[in-house]
Amino acid sequence: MRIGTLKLSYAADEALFDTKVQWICLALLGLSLILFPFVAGPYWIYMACLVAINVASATGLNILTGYTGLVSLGQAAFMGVGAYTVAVLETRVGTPFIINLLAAGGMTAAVGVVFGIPSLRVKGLYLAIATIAASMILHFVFSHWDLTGGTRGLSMPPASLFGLALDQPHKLYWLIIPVTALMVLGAANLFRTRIGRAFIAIRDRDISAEVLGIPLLQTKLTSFALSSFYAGVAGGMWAYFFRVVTPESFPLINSIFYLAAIIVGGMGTILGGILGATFMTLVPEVLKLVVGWLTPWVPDALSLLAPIRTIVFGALIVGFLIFEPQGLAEIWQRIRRFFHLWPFRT
Amino acid sequence: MDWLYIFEVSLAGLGAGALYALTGVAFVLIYKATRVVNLAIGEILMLGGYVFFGLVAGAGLSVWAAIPLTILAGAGLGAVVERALIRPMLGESPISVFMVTIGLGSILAGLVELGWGADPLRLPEFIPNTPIFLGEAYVAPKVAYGALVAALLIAGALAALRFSRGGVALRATARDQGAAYSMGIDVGRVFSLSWMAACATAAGAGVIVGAIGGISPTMGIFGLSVLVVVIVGGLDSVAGALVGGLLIGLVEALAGSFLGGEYKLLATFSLLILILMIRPYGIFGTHEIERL
Amino acid sequence: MSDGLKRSSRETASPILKVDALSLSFGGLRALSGVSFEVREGSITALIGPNGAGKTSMFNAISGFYRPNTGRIIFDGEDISRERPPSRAKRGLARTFQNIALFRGMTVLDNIKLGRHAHLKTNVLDALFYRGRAHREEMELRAEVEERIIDFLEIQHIRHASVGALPYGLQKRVELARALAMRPRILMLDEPVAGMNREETEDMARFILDVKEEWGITILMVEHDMGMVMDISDHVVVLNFGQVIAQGRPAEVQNDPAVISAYLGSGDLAERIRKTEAA
Amino acid sequence: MAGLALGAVEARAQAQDEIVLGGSIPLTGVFAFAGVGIHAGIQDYLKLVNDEGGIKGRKIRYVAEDTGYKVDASVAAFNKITSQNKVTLYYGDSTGFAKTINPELERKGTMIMAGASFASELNDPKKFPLQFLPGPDYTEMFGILMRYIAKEKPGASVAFVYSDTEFGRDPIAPSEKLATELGLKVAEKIVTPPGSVDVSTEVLKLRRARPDYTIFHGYVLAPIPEFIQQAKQMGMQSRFMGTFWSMDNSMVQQMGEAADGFMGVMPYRYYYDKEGTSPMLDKIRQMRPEYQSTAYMQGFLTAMLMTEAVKRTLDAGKELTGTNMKASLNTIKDFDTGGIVGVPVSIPGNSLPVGRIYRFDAKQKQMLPASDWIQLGK
Repeated sequence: MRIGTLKLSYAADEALFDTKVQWICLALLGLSLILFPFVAGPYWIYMACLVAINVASATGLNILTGYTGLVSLGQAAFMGVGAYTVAVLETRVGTPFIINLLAAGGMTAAVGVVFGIPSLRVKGLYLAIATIAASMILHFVFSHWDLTGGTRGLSMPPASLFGLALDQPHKLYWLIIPVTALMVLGAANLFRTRIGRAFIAIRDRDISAEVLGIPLLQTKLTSFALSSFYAGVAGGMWAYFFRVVTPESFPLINSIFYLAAIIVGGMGTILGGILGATFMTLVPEVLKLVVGWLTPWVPDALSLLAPIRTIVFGALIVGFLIFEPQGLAEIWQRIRRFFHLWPFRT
Repeated sequence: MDWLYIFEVSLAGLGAGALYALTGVAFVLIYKATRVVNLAIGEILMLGGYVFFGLVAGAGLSVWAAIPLTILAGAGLGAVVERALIRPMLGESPISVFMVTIGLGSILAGLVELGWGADPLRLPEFIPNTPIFLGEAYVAPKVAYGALVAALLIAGALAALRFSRGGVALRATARDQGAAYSMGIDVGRVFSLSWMAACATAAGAGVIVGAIGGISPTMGIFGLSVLVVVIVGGLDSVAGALVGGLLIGLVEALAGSFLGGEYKLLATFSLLILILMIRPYGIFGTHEIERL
Repeated sequence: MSDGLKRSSRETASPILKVDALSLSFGGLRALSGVSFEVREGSITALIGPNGAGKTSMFNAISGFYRPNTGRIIFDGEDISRERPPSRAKRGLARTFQNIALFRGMTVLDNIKLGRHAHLKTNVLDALFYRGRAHREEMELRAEVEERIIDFLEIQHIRHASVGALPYGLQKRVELARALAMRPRILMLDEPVAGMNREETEDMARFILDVKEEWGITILMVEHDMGMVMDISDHVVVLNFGQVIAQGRPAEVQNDPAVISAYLGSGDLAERIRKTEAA
Repeated sequence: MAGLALGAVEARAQAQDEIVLGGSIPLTGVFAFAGVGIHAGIQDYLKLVNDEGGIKGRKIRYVAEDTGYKVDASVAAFNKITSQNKVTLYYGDSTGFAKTINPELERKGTMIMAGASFASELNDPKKFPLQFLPGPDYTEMFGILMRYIAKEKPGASVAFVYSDTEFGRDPIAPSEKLATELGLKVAEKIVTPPGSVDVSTEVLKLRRARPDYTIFHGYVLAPIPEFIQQAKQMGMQSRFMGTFWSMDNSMVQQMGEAADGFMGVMPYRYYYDKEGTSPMLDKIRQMRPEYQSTAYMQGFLTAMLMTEAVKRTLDAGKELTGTNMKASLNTIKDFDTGGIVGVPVSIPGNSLPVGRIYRFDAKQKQMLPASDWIQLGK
C-alpha cells in the first residue's frame, strides 16, 4: 500500500513519474529491458522487437486518434511510406540509419499532412474513410512506382553502426528499443505542454477550443504530422527489421490492427498504446501456443488457427468497446488503485 | 474510337453498379435509421453467399428454396447483431460503433473460414447462361440477370420504405428520432427492423455476387467499394446509393478497360477523396448543421 | 452589492468593443438586425432580453462562430469581423459558455492551462523533449495559474480533480478561471450564475467585480438574474427580437417602457426583480 | 518477464544425429489449399525415408508452423523453429519470405531452403545461393507454354491475364520478350486487381484482342472460371492455359463447364497417372488412397530433393553446411524421381526447368497429358 504523497514544488507535481515507487518500477523495467537480450532466446528477442515497433506506431496513432479524436485507418500505409523511404535511402544513397529514420519520419509526416487536409472539411467517420482512400492510393503508388520497386518491392542491406551490421534481432534490439522508448517518452512529454492540451481540447470540444485561441486546422495537421512521423519511424524500423519492403507488407488490415491496439489498450493514454500494441502482438502467439498444445487431441487444430485468430481479433475489438471502452490501461489503473489501498480497502 | 466496345464496357459497368447500388441501399437503410456506418456490410454479404452455398451444396436444397432461406437468415443475423452488438453501443460515439462493425466483420470472416475453409468456392450454376445481345453489344448473362434482380430488389425495398408501416416508421425515425419516439413509434423496433431489412438485402446481394464471381472469405472487400458508393452518393440517401452505385460501377469499368485493372481502385478512391473535398456529404446527402 | 464599487467605473473611457449595425440571419430567419452598441473599457456591460432575443447569437457573432451578414465588430479600434475565433482569442477576447464548455476528460489544472494556449510559444520539438522552453514555460504557467487564478477563485482543493466529476457551480468557476488564464482584455460571460443558488450567485458576482477591479478586465455578460445585473453592471443593453430596444445605466433601463413591455410580453422582468429583491 | 523463463526452456533436447526440416507452411489463409498439400507431401516422403532407416542412419524430423501466408508470420516461425532446433533444411511459403529471409540464411550458412514460390527472381544462384525451386520458375513455365504454342500454331497470338500482385507480374516482362523470339504475338495484357470477382469488362477487352491462346497467371482459381465461361459465351475460340498453382485437378474440376479443354504447365505427374513405372506414385497411392493435390507432389518432391542433397553431402564425407548441400544438390543429374517427374531431372542452377502440358478432359474429369515433357535448355 501507499500513502498520499506530498509535493514540495510545481516541478515535482508536474513530473511524469512522481513517486518513489514509480521510479523504482521504471528502473526495474529499464533494467529488465537491458538484461532481456542476454537471457531470452532469439525467438523472444524477435518478438520483443516486433512489439516495440508496434508500440511506436500505436503510440503515434494514439496521438491522432486517442488524443485528438481524429480516426485514421491509414497508419499501416503511413508506415509503408517510412519503410520505403528507409529502403530507398539505404540502397540508393547509403546514409546512416539515424538520418534515414529521421528522414522516414519527416517524409511520412509530410505525406500525412497532405492526407490530413480533408480534416479541414470532414471529421469523424468521413475522415476515417478518407484515410482508407489514402491507404489505397499509397498502396497503388508503392506497387506501381519504379523508385519503390513495383510489386517486387525493395530489398536492402542491414543498418550498420561503426561498421557493425545490425542484421539480427538481438543486435537490432539495441536500435529499436531505445528509439521506441524515446518516442513513447516524447509522446508522454507532449501531453504536459500546450501542444498536447490543444489536441485533447480539439477532441473533446473543437468549437470551444477555437475560442481559447486554438487554430483548428493547424492543430489537427500538427497532430496528423506527429502521428505520421511516428508511423514513419516505426515503418523505418520495420524496414531494418525485415529488410524487404513490398506493397503487400502494409495492407489495410494492419491499419485496423493499430486502431484495434489502441482501443484494446485504451485510447488517449500513453500506457494504453503500449499495453494495447503489446497485447495485440502477443495474442496470436499465445493462440499458436494453445493450438500447439491441442494438436495431440485435435489433429487439425493447426488449420483452425487462422480463422480463430481472425475471430479473436474481431471479438477483442467488439468486447473491449462494449465492456471496457477505456481499455487495458483502465484495468491496470484499477489494479493499481486496489493495491494502493490494500489491505485497508478491497 | 470503338463505340461498340465503349458501349459494352459501360453496360458491364452498369451491371456491376446495380449490385453496388443494391448493397449501398442496405448500407443506407441502416445509416438512415440508426446513424451507424456499418463496415461489416461486405462480410454480411459474404455470409449470404456462404449460407446459400451451405443450403444448396450442403443441405441439398433446391436453389429456389435456398434463396428465400438465405434472405431470411440474413434478416435473422441482422436482428441478432443489432441486439447483441449495436444496442449496447447506443449513445456511444459514432466512431466506437463504426469500430464495432469492423470487429464484427472480422468475426464473420473468421467464422466463415472456420466453417468452409479459406479456399474460394463456386456457387452452383442457376443463372441462365444463354448469351444476351443488345443489338450487337454483348452483355454477360450473369451480370444482366444479376442487375435485373438487383433492380427488382431495390424497387421492392423502395416500395416497402414508402408504403409499408415499418417503412413509414423508419423514415420518421430517420428524420427526427425524438419526434418519432414521442409519436409512439417504437424506435427500438425500427432499429431492429432496419438492421434486419438491410442484412437481408445484403445476404440476397451476396447470392448474386457469389453466383457471378464465386465466394471466398475475402470477398468482404466488396464492402469497400460499397463504402465509396455511399460516401459519393450521400450516407443517408437511397437515391444517392442508386446513382452512386451505377456511377462507381461505370467508373471502375471504364478505368479498368482503358487504363488497366490496377487502376480500378485508384480511380474510385481518388473520386472519393475528390467528393470529400468538394461535397463532403455526398451528392444527395443532407448536410448536417453543426450546432453550438 | 456596494454602491461604491459601481461608481468607480470610468464612464468616460473609450469603447474597447464596438458592435456596428450588425445583422445575422440563418436561412430566412433573422436572428439579429442592425444591432449597435459599445462596451467601454473597464466597465461591466450586461446584455439582457427575453429568451430568444438574440443574446447568445450576439455572443457567437462576437467570438467569431457566426459570420454576420452585414455590420462590423470593432475591437480596440480594429475591425475583426472577418477573423476566425482563434485570432480573436489572441487579441484578448475571452468567453464562457451558457452550458459550460469545459473539457471533461481533463483535470481542472489542465483546463485552466488551456486558456493560455495562444500566448505560449512551445513548439512540437520542445514539447517532445520537454527541455528548455517547454519546461520553463510550463513551470511559469503553472506558477501563474496557481498564484493568480487558482488562489483568486479559491479552487485549490480541486486542482487535480477531473472536471466531469465536479458540481455545476464549481464547473462554472473553473470555466471562469480558464477564461482568466487567457489574460483577456474583454471577458464575455454567458449566463455566469444561471442555475446557481443564492450563495453561489453572490460568490460569482464578487468574483466578477474583483476581476474588473483588480485585473482591470472589461466585462460583457449575458444574464437573466436581474438582481445581479442591476447590482453590478455599469451599462445595460436590452435586446428583443434581434434588435436593441434600450440601453443605458441600469436604473434608466429598468424604467424604460419598451423594456417593461418586452418583458411583460414574456412576463418575466418584473417577476425576476421581485424575486431577487424578496430574497 | 515470461520471456526470461521461456528462453531457457526452449533448448529442447535434440538427438545428436537427427536432421531437422523446418517449415513456414501456409496451413491457413488464402494459400491454405497449397499449404495443406505441401504439409502432407513433406511428411509422407520423410516417413518413407525414416521407415527405411533415414539417411545413413540419421532420421529426419519435420518441424512446421502455420503462417497464414503472411510474411511476418513466416519470419516469426523461422526464428522460432531455428532457435529451438538445429535446422538443416527449410521450406518457405512465399516469394516475400524467400527474399526476406535470404540474408539471414546466408548469414547462418547452415541450411538450404526451397519453397512454394517459383518466382523468377529466386532463380539466380548468385543472389540466392542457398535456395532452389523444386520446378521451373514462373518465366520458365511461360516458356514451356509458349514453346508448345509455337509448335502447335506458329505465329499465334497470345494474351496474358494476370493479377496485380508480385506473383502475377513476375513472368510478364521476360515472357513478352520470349514471345517475340518465338514468333508469337502478344495481343493483349490484362491486369486484374487482387481479389476481384467481376471480370466482365476484362473479358470484353480480351474478346477485342481475339487471341488464339490466353495464359492466366497469378491465380489459384477465381476469376479464371468466370473469365473462361464468359469468353466462351461470347463465342471466343481462344484456348485457355494456366501455370502450376492453378493446375490442381480438384481445382480445375471446380471450374465446372469452363474446365473443358483448360490447359496448363505441370512439372510433376498427377496422382492418378498410371502410365509406365512410377514406384513413388505407387507408394503415395498406397499411403493415401484418395486423390492428392499437385501441391502435395510439390512438397513430396521438395523433400526428396532436399534429402538427396543431404545424402550426397554425407556420402562425400562433407559437413552439412548450406554451401556444401547446395553444391551436392547441383550434382543431381538425370536423377530418377521415381515417377514424380516423368523424365530424369537435373538441377544445374536454382531450378528444375522441366514441365509438360496437360489438358482437362471433361469426360474423364481429369487433366491428361497433351504434350511430351519439355525440358528447357536442352
